[in-house]
Amino acid sequence: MALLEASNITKVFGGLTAVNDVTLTIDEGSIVSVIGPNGAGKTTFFNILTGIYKPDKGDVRFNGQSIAGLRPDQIAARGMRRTFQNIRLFPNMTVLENVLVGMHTHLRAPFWNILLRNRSLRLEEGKARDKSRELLRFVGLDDKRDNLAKNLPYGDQRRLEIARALAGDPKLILLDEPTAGMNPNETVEATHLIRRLRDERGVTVVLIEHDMRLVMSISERISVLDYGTKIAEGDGQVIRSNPRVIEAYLGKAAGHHG
Amino acid sequence: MVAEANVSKQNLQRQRTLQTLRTVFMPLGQLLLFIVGSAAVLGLIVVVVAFFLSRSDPKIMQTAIAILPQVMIDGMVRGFLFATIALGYTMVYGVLEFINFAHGEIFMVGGFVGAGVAYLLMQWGLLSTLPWIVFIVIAIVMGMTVSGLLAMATERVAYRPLRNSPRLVPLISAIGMSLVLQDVVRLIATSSPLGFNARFETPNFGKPFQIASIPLGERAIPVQISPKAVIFIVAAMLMLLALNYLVNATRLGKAIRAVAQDRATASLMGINVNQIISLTFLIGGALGGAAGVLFGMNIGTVNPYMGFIPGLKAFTAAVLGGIGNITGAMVGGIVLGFLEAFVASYLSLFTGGAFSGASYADIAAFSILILILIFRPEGLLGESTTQKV
Amino acid sequence: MKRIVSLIVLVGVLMSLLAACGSTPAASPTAAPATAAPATAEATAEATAEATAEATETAEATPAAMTVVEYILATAAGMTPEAAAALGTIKIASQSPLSGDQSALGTGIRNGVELAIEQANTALAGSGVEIAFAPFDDQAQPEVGSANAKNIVSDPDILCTVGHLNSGVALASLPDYSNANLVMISPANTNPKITESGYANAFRVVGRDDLQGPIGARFAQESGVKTVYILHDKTDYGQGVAEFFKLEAEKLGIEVLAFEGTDEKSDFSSILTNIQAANPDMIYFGGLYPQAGPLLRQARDRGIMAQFLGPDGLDSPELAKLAGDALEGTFYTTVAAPVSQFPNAAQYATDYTTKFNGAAPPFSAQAYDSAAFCQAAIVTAAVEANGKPTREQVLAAMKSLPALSGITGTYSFSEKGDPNPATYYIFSTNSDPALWDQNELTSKIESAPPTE
Amino acid sequence: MAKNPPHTPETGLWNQLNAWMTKGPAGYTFLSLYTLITSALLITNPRTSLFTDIVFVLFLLLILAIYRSRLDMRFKVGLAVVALGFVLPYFGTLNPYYIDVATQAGIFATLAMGLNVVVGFAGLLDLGYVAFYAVGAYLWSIFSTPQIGNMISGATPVGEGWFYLFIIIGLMVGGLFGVLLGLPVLRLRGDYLAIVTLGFGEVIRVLAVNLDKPINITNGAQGIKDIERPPLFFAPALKALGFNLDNNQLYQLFFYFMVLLVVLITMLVVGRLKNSRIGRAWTAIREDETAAIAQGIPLVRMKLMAFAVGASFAGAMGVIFASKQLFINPPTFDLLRSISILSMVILGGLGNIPGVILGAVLVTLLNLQILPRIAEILRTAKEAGLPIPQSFDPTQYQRLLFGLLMILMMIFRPEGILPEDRRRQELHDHDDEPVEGQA
Repeated sequence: MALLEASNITKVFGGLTAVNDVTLTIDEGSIVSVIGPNGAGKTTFFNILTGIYKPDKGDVRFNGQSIAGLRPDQIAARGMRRTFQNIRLFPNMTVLENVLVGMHTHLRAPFWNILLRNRSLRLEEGKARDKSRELLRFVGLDDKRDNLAKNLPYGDQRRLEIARALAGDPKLILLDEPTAGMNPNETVEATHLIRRLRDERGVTVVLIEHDMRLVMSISERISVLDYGTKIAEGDGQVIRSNPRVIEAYLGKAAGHHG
Repeated sequence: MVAEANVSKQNLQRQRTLQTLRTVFMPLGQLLLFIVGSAAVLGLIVVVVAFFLSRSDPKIMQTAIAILPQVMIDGMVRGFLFATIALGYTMVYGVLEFINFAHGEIFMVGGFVGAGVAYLLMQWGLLSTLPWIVFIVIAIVMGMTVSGLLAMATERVAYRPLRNSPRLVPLISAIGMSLVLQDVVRLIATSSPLGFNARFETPNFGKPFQIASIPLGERAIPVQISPKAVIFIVAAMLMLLALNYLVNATRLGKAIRAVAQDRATASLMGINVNQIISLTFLIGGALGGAAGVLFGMNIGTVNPYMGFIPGLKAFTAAVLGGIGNITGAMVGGIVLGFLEAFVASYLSLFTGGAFSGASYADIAAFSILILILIFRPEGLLGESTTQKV
Repeated sequence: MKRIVSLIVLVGVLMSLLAACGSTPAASPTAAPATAAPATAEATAEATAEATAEATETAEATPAAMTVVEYILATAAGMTPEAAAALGTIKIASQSPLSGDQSALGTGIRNGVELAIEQANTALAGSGVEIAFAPFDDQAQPEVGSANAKNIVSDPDILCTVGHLNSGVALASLPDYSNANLVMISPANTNPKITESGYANAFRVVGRDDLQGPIGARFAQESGVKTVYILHDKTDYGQGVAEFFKLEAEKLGIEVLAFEGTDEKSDFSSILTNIQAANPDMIYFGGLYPQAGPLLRQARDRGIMAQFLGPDGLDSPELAKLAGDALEGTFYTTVAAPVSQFPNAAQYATDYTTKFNGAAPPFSAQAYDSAAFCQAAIVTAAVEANGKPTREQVLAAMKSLPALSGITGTYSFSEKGDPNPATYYIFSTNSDPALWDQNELTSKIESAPPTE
Repeated sequence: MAKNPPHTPETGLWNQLNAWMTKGPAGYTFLSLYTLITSALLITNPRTSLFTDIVFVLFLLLILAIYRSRLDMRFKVGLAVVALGFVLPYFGTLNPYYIDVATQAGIFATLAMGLNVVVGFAGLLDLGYVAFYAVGAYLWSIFSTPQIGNMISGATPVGEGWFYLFIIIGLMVGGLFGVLLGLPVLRLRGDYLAIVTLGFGEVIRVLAVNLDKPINITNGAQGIKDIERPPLFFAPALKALGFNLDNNQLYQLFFYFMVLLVVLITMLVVGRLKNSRIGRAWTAIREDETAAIAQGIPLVRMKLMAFAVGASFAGAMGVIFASKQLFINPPTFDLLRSISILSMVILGGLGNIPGVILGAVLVTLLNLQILPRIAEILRTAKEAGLPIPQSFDPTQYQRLLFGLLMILMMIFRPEGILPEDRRRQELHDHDDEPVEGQA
């Protein structure tokens, strides 16, 4: 069943068409990768899905409903969460607080309850804390929960971002280059973690990634963007042998060396 | 071959000169456009409102039209005041993204230096014998030097140690600096012959230029501009030109722009960031000092607290025009000046005296600011920046 | 022995009082009894205000009453050595803005008080009476003033306060002084509310807006003014006096072309454009000299030649310094008498300049007088108490002081604490700061403060 | 570019001493003795003097010492109640000055906490905060005095008993104005926001000056006097207990306790908000708007809420302030006041509630007590022959000192006296304490 259907998405900045008529369908419970050379429009595409940009054309349906006109916070509240290419944690909040912020949409305590700090609030806060701890254990950060986020090592920051995204009980999680800047060991751990996201928590995962080994090893489907256009789609086997994909990648590489 | 190369070199040079001229003079054109535009728009509004009101009292229309040219001149002069101070704000903001709250005081110091120079010249009996242009040049150069160095010194002492702190920290330091400067100048002024309220002596510039004379009833209302105001406007335009040249056509300007874009990268490119920031303060302070001298000369008095309100207004003007943008600062100042002059002159006329125009000029200025920023959050000439995610 | 001395002093004081009374009638016939015009104010009963206008040069006789300093010396001479020894520390406080943009005026007040105390201490050197000075900065902020007032009140050595510059600050501080029965004598607050709010401890040695404004209006009418443009500085002082001027001017049939307020301090071009269009015979400016100076200069530069009238906030040589030749045709109303009648004022101006560098701003001489009246009351109370007096005793002494002449005029206090009767003078200015105290007296109006 | 050196951890003699004095039996003894001695000195020296000034400051520092100490909560609360609930008010009956300073410090502490919600928590720079204070103050002033009759002809002032209701109304109207300001400015970034809020503050002040015409709403520059005070319901009880106090003393006590109560409530409310989903959302917005919105935090609603909550405290405090002062006029609500509240927040420690309170108390003390006293000492020294130029009277240059202090503080302790991060770090060092320690 399709969890997310992006159909004929187009986004133009000034004269530049960043995303051109891209259609993408993501089935519930799958792991999908979006790949492409730098500047291919992948992050812009993510930004459209999460509501940060409004598409000039096309529609996004999430969980059967159109979300194209919604604000980012409304989309996040419906169960689509993301991480950022350049990590965007809340640097001066603790690790635990970062996860609690991710839980914002699930906390319903009315203003007066907060002021009175009554039983129902304490109950809710307690539950939120327990759940945050559980998520931190899931990503392996529970022992660092009282550190400030900015003091975490790089790899931990990536994992914290994932934990924060998970805090909103998302159906779909968009990971923007989750292993960028990681060493091979960390990348292996991250691959493992992404797989566990789906296997243990049933979250559908879409990721933008440059590390082909990782992409090939965990993705069930791969879409390739180049110059804002989707040039190929399919499983690893199909993509590896697609001539246009090879051209897009090698052409670019050749351009670099020349 | 050689000749050909020479020709193309000459061509290139000519092209470059043209380019430079364009970048330097285009803002002046933009500025004139805004002056004419604001005057026209506001004038039109006045005429339309007066037309509707004149049904009940025909005198309103007469008076409104009769004072209109003078109001426009008032607005322009006032606008140039805000504009010249705003230049310094915008320079510093452009480079450091920091509101230099003490800039109003730098402006005030310039005014005091000018008054001091004039006082000394008068004591020596030179004030009436020197050609006026020499007097103005001496006063402005002195004012620029002292204010520029002072601004540089304040940066060194109060802002540089805080450069990597959260944004609010240098702001508070600047507010502290503003209090300190006010009182230090007061201390110096009250111990000197100038006194708290110092008179700004000037050579006799003569009567105001009579531009026209508009009949109102049996009388004629003169349209005039004082020679001092003309000097003010000319000097302000020269300042804009010079600043534009400096920022857009010199190596120093390129370095300043580079530091403004990205301090870390600029320093990697071999630019001495500290030095450039110091120079930025020097230039901004010197502009403020020149504005102070011109303002003091125009008004006739200076006092240690005169910088605060014009400083605020100038900052408003800088924001209105798009802070960080040099022409924007000028344009913002002009628009603000026109607005205040129009409200001050017309509000009580149009409301039959119920609302005193001069009292509501501030409110009008700030309301327009809020309105403009709602529809153009980046200011009149500011570039809209899409946040990179 | 003690009794004999005090008896002698008492006799001496009475004699001089008699002499003073004797000389007053001698001087008054020379003043032309003039049109009695009722002073108007919201709270003023028409009949109570008897005004005498059109003083002539001949009115300048020597001041009738004993001077404050003479009084202080005479009274202090009656103090027993034991009483003098028992005085301990006695302080007079001053409260005025010493920082911020009103500090020029506030400092003038402070300096005036300091000079008065210093000179009195020198004069009293042998008598064992020495008074200390405690200046406070009210920052022109009501709540700072009231906090300072509590500070002052909690220091039992302070027996009298001179203050404030802003009537808003005074009104905020008066409850605190009043709770402690501490005398507050104001050198600058012309706002009627100061003495109309029922505080028994409030005094002033300046006129009232509800008299000063109307007297200005009457002067305007007499000088043939048909139309007036009223400007004020949007402060309680400037707007207050301007409003009273307006009420009276309208009553007298002068056309008020506009009533505008501005807190603009330097560039008056927009207002001047309107004035030029309105073409008034007179501009009335309710405000102070730092604004009036540039306003005048810019107006004259533009060729606006209307008469210019303002309240006592213009009474400073600084105005002449700032405005220079533009002062032509400028008048101000004040209760400070001309120097020809009170020569000590000239001495004061010199002393001030010597000690503090710069001319005395408005209300500074009044501050000097306020402090002198404080001293007079304190010394009187000390003689009565035969030792350190209480604040209540100082208050009582202040109320019972005879008419004494300071450097700005002869004052006794009405039931409410207003100077009684106040003489209002209208001066025309001259443009040389050094000759400010020779400003020409144009008109003189006696006016008793409202009593109901 | 050198980074500011990180603050050295607790080493050195002073810190060891500090640690020893705030823990264990030594701590109990020390704090008890401290309270006892300063209280005794205050009560036996009620006259305003340099000595009493110093003791008073030391006495107030006690509260800080109590807060910083690591002793039994019951002991800490008990000591604070004794000091603020009994000693200080009793001292206030002996000397009206110090308790007024304490009351004003409390007023500013509330304002600073309110502004801290906007600037410290949500990261929205507000330079016009005093406007909300003005709204509250004018609200009660207009409705409790005959001024209401000038505004609406025939209307009569509400009775004194309405005071308490008006605190609530002030709270709500303040909040409403906060939303009104917030709505148009939400799209603006940092410095644009600063200038617009500054403009808003000025507009409110200028309106207060000018709205005596055409309808007299605020009485303009003349201000409003004889503002009503609430009935002294507790006077008979005090009398029965044998305290013979006049009305002024009673009112001073009343406002002291009233302000203290509001400070406590504000602390509680702000502290609870801070550690709730709302506070976390504000902090998230401050740290990174884009990331915050990606967590489902509604930016507009949360920013508006920050403006409203911050403004409501100022509105409520305005009502109390007007009633305490009896007289208000527009200069009280000028830009400098906004700036000085902001400086309290930043000097104390942006975002940290105890820090902000400390900042407010310190700046108020400096302004009303310490700087005047220093100036007086300098003046006395000058009279005694210290070489200070004739034209320099230290009483006139308190602001200069304040400005210098601001600059020096920012250079040497830019994060404020009690910064937020340090506290976190501290908590981390002592993991046995709960994370959400009631701040």
